[in-house]
Amino acid sequence: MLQIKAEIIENRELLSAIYYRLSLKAEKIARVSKPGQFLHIKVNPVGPPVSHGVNQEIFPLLRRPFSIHRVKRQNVDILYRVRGKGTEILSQRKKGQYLDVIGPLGKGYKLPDKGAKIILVAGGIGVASLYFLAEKIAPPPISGGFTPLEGEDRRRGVTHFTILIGGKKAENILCRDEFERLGGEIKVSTEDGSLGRKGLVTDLLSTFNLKPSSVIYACGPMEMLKKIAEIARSHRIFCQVSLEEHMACGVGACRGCVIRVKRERYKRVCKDGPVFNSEEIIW
Amino acid sequence: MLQIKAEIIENRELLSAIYYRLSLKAEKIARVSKPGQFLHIKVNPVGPPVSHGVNQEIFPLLRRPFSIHRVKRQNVDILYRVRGKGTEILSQRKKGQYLDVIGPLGKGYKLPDKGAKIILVAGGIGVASLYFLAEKIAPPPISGGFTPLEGEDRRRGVTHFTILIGGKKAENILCRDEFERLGGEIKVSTEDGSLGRKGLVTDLLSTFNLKPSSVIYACGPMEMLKKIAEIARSHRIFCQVSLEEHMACGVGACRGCVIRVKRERYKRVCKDGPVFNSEEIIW
Amino acid sequence: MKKINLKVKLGQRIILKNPVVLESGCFGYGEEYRDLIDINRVGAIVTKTITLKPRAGNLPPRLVETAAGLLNSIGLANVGIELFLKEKLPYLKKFSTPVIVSIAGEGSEEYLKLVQILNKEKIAGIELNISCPNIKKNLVIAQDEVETFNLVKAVRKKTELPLLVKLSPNVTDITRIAKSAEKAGADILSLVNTFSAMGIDSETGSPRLGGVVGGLSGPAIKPIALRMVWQVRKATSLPIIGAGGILSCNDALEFIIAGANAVGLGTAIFVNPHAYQEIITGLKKYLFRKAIYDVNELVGSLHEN
Amino acid sequence: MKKINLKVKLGQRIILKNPVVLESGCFGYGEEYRDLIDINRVGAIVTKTITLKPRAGNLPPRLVETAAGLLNSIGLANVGIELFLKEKLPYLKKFSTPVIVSIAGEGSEEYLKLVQILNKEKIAGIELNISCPNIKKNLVIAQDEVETFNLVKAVRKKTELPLLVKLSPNVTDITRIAKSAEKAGADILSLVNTFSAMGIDSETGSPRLGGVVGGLSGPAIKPIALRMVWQVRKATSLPIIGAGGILSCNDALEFIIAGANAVGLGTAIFVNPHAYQEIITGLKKYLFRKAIYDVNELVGSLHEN
Ligand SMILES: Cc1cc2nc3c(=O)[nH]c(=O)nc-3n(C[C@H](O)[C@H](O)[C@H](O)COP(=O)(O)OP(=O)(O)OC[C@H]3O[C@@H](n4cnc5c(N)ncnc54)[C@H](O)[C@@H]3O)c2cc1C
Ligand SMILES: Cc1cc2nc3c(=O)[nH]c(=O)nc-3n(C[C@H](O)[C@H](O)[C@H](O)COP(=O)(O)OP(=O)(O)OC[C@H]3O[C@@H](n4cnc5c(N)ncnc54)[C@H](O)[C@@H]3O)c2cc1C
Ligand SMILES: Cc1cc2nc3c(=O)[nH]c(=O)nc-3n(C[C@H](O)[C@H](O)[C@H](O)COP(=O)(O)O)c2cc1C
Ligand SMILES: Cc1cc2nc3c(=O)[nH]c(=O)nc-3n(C[C@H](O)[C@H](O)[C@H](O)COP(=O)(O)O)c2cc1C
Ligand code: FES
Ligand code: FES
Repeated sequence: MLQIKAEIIENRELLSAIYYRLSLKAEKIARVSKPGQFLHIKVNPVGPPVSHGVNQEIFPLLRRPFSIHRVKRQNVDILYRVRGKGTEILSQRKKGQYLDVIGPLGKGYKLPDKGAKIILVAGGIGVASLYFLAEKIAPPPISGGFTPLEGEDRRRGVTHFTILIGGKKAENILCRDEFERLGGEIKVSTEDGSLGRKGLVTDLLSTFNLKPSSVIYACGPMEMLKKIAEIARSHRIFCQVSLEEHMACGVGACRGCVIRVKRERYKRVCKDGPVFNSEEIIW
Repeated sequence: MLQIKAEIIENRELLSAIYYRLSLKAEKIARVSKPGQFLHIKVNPVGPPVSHGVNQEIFPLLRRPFSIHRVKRQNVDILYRVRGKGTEILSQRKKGQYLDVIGPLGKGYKLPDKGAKIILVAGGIGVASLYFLAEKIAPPPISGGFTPLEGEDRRRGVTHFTILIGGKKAENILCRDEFERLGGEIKVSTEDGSLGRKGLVTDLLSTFNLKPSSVIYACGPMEMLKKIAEIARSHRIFCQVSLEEHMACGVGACRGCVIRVKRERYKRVCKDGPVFNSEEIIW
Repeated sequence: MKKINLKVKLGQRIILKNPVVLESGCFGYGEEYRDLIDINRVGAIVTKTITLKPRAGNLPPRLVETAAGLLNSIGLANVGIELFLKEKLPYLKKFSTPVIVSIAGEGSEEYLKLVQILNKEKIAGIELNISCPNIKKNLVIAQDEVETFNLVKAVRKKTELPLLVKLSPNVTDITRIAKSAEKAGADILSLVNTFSAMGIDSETGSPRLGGVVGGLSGPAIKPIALRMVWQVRKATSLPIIGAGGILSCNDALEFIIAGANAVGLGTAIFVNPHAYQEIITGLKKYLFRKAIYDVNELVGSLHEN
Repeated sequence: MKKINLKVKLGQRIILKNPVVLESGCFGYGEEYRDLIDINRVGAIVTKTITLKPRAGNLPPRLVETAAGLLNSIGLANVGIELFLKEKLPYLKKFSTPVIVSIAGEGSEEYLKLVQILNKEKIAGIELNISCPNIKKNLVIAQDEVETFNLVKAVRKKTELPLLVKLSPNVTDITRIAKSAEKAGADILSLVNTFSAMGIDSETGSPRLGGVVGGLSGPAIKPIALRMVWQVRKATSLPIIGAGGILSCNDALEFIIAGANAVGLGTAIFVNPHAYQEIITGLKKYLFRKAIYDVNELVGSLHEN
């Protein structure tokens, strides 16, 4: 975990104009990042406070959490959706500017055992963290600084995975090409049927022949995760979900980002998560 | 007085990088503006409020006042210096964006009688409003939508004026060419001597042969204005000064922007000014 | 399309076309905003607080912008009741919108004199700005239950005009002051006034305000004001004009849901004189979308578990 | 170049290398910020408030960002004194920086038990978080002079450790509470805690916080907190740790000039864990530029006319 001023290498609008991919030069963070971990970013421009007692850091006041989407040598990427003011301001930051970043934070995904049948399920922007996971599971063919899973063969497709991507419309389906390049099997569903199967991604999952040897990794909206947790439960499948909560510290200090869990009552998304075993959660 | 969303025609950095000239398309305001009046500008981007209860208007919260610098057909220009956060944000606004503007506000300069010996004294950004005044006094040769002073000959130089411009360094001296085009006599002083006479602009003024038929119009920092008021007083010269105070409403409603005056005790800079007879003020 | 009702009754006799009120001190005497705000479209207006004698107000500087807030120390600068009635009120009476006159006095005698003068006027109501000190006891009236009760009671006896009481947020428990005002006969509660606050210029080591301490308003205080409105809603049954940092329709909705029958705009007028219209339009859209149709149904509708 | 003194004494026995204190609840148990904050460089730290029994805390959501503010409803989630002493305190004692342990109880018996347990520990001091209700009288201690006096007095009798009292801003007159604490034997005053506040989601009509009402912190409250520090400075002679919305060195300077002997960072830690270092460096530069050389000379130096 570090706090650094990271240079923006790229902040590129994706096809659908509400999604952006931001590349940060952050070598020390890149070296230790794991899939499922996140960055805590101050989206305001870095600069000296102004006179007059009002500091430019005040709006928005808090940092914003974003999953690590990709790590490539010294660069760390995030993939984000413009949602409110913070992400809007972030989308206006330009190449060459600096952002104050803390990371990597949180506990990531537990990597699958050998031979597991891996199913990734992404809702919308949920692809962000799952792509980094997929890279670890099935490293891309050209060795480009990606660290392959320990003891794993570098050849493409050695570890097979399926990814289900769901969204409202075709333009909400991100990263298909990227997952394809990793050799994954890709299934898409959209609510309006404009791409792939019409319906929810959880319906798509239900059509699957799920076995106890399967493992599910899911990231997306709460209702989706809840549904997936039910499916996993009924099939006795090990399932990990990445959750979101509003955060202040991001490092486990403030106890603000808790979710309800079965044993300890509350767990912190930032420190104990954001990835949880779906069984722990009180949905 | 109107509240409009005005399109930015240009927001150009001037030589010295801390000064900008902003042109707004604001026909209705342009039509009724008088020298010495000002605009009250919301520098934040115009847009819908975001979800989550936090509105993007909040930083900076208040409008910022700027003298009308120039009016050309449907355009109204301001000339501004980046001072704090508000002006910094303003400097980042781009052509084609819109700004929420109220104007024209305040009472402007009282125009001189015929035959008066007119002396304008500007400190730094103080040239902004004096240029508009000079245009009225000595309209530019090419008739370009400028309204000449009533009953005034359109030929250049019919009404003679002298302008003294002072600043810290050469790069703080603005608009020399513009004043020259109006046929004014220009004298410059800088504190470091990098342009014109070394010293304060008030020293420059003291070297003048001031007669009771002279009139002085001054805009600049408070200490400069105070000194000029003293000079004017000792020579029994009619002198108008444009003052600044922090503003909230800008229209005379809140009583927040007052300065101390001799009779009524306080006057509002926004409504009773910003231009005052230097004799009224308690300096 | 079903018609949306924005009409709101505050007590028996004040009827607003819509729940948007322009707050005291931020709308001057109305005239200043002649070109920017159509008074006929506003729910009600409250005048700048008027005193018996004209007041020049506090030493400048009187305004400081803070983080999402405005700090002011105007010092009740106003023309005094005499000039107000002669020169300012006639303008405001031209409109179809209720005009509430805010008053303040140093000690209850001054309040009573002001009330007696206003009794002869055709106005919609009187708002007691009780954030002034009781000169005898050197204690701000709105910060003390007994003082509040005594003043409101005394005024109540002298007027049949609808009586509003404007509460100060600088208190331990605003519901106690609210209940005192209610018991003493107030018709409507108005809250909140500004928070006592200050700023320092670290370069000069001096206060930023001529008056040293001033009042904080604007978005910064919204969450606190909202909590107070919610508490007062539960503690009394009087109509409430809720204010404190409302800029947008969303802010207004929060106050209404918390329990405000109407919402007051102060600082918002400076930020965006057109805000009232945006809020009115926004309320209509919201009510239509939610199929509520009557804004009064929203008042105090907070879901608490 | 003359040396700048940033060393500050709070009472007889707490000596800080510099006046920057990390506030209760925002620095957890210290460990969480292990990689980001060098505790050895900070003036002092105050732990998350500890209670007798572990507390799970309030229902989520617990955090809402407001205009220049943070609204929280953590609900004193903590591991309880037993685990705290076993697992958390040992880490903090490794540093050369004074560790102040914040405690809260439901009723004075719990406070006294906690104090008796802490008496055996090598800590720099105990901070009484008195913003909890007195369960018997259902009244927040810090909102009542007598309650404050009684609690502080009772605790004072039981401990020789330096005693800090953390004041709540949700009061009519903070100087009265401050004076009560002083009379009862407090060594140091810490102010302010968060402002009681709330937020509503107008879409769902529900409170934004699981706990409905929470505490507002951050830049939004700075002007009010500053006013309170200034008032308390004039009302008592105790050392003050001033907090409320401090993000930058400039903010810290305002509090020091108003009368704070040390400044507390709460929300700032979340916004920028490195803020403490920027403030320390900034203070040095300022003092050098102003040729003051000793930060203690700046305390309460506000020029009032
Ligand atoms: C561990 C973690 C990883 C995340 N990874 C990504 C990612 O890779 N890409 C991405 O686009 N987004 C991600 N998010 C969500 C992202 O943090 C929010 O979209 C962002 O904070 C919104 O900020 P804003 O200022 O634009 O929106 P705001 O104006 O703050 O709010 C806009 C809307 O978003 C909601 N919201 C705000 N913050 C959160 C939050 N933390 N969780 C849930 N809802 C929120 C608000 O309630 C509101 O409805 C992640 C969140 C967490 C907790
Ligand atoms: C009638 C009028 C006309 C003006 N015309 C011009 C103009 O033509 N060009 C121009 O560049 N500036 C002009 N100004 C000044 C301009 O309004 C301020 O520079 C601007 O508001 C600063 O905003 P900011 O957010 O950048 O600075 P802030 O961060 O608010 O403050 C930066 C510094 O500027 C000071 N300051 C802020 N506002 C004012 C103010 N209104 N008066 C004096 N000092 C202030 C602050 O105290 C601080 O020291 C005018 C001011 C007035 C009242
Ligand atoms: C510049 C200014 C002047 C004010 N003057 C008065 C006043 O004369 N009487 C009064 O009752 N309230 C006065 N107020 C308080 C407002 O009416 C309102 O209660 C307060 O500002 C909170 O609302 P806001 O956040 O929407 O501004 C004033 C507020 C401001 C900002
Ligand atoms: C998330 C959070 C948790 C807090 N927890 C505590 C606490 O346990 N005990 C306490 O005395 N104060 C607590 N506080 C209050 C802070 O210590 C501080 O007094 C307050 O936030 C004002 O300072 P700030 O504006 O710098 O945050 C908490 C504040 C926040 C934001
Ligand atoms: S955000 Fe502070 S504990 Fe998670
Ligand atoms: S700014 Fe309101 S009266 Fe001048």
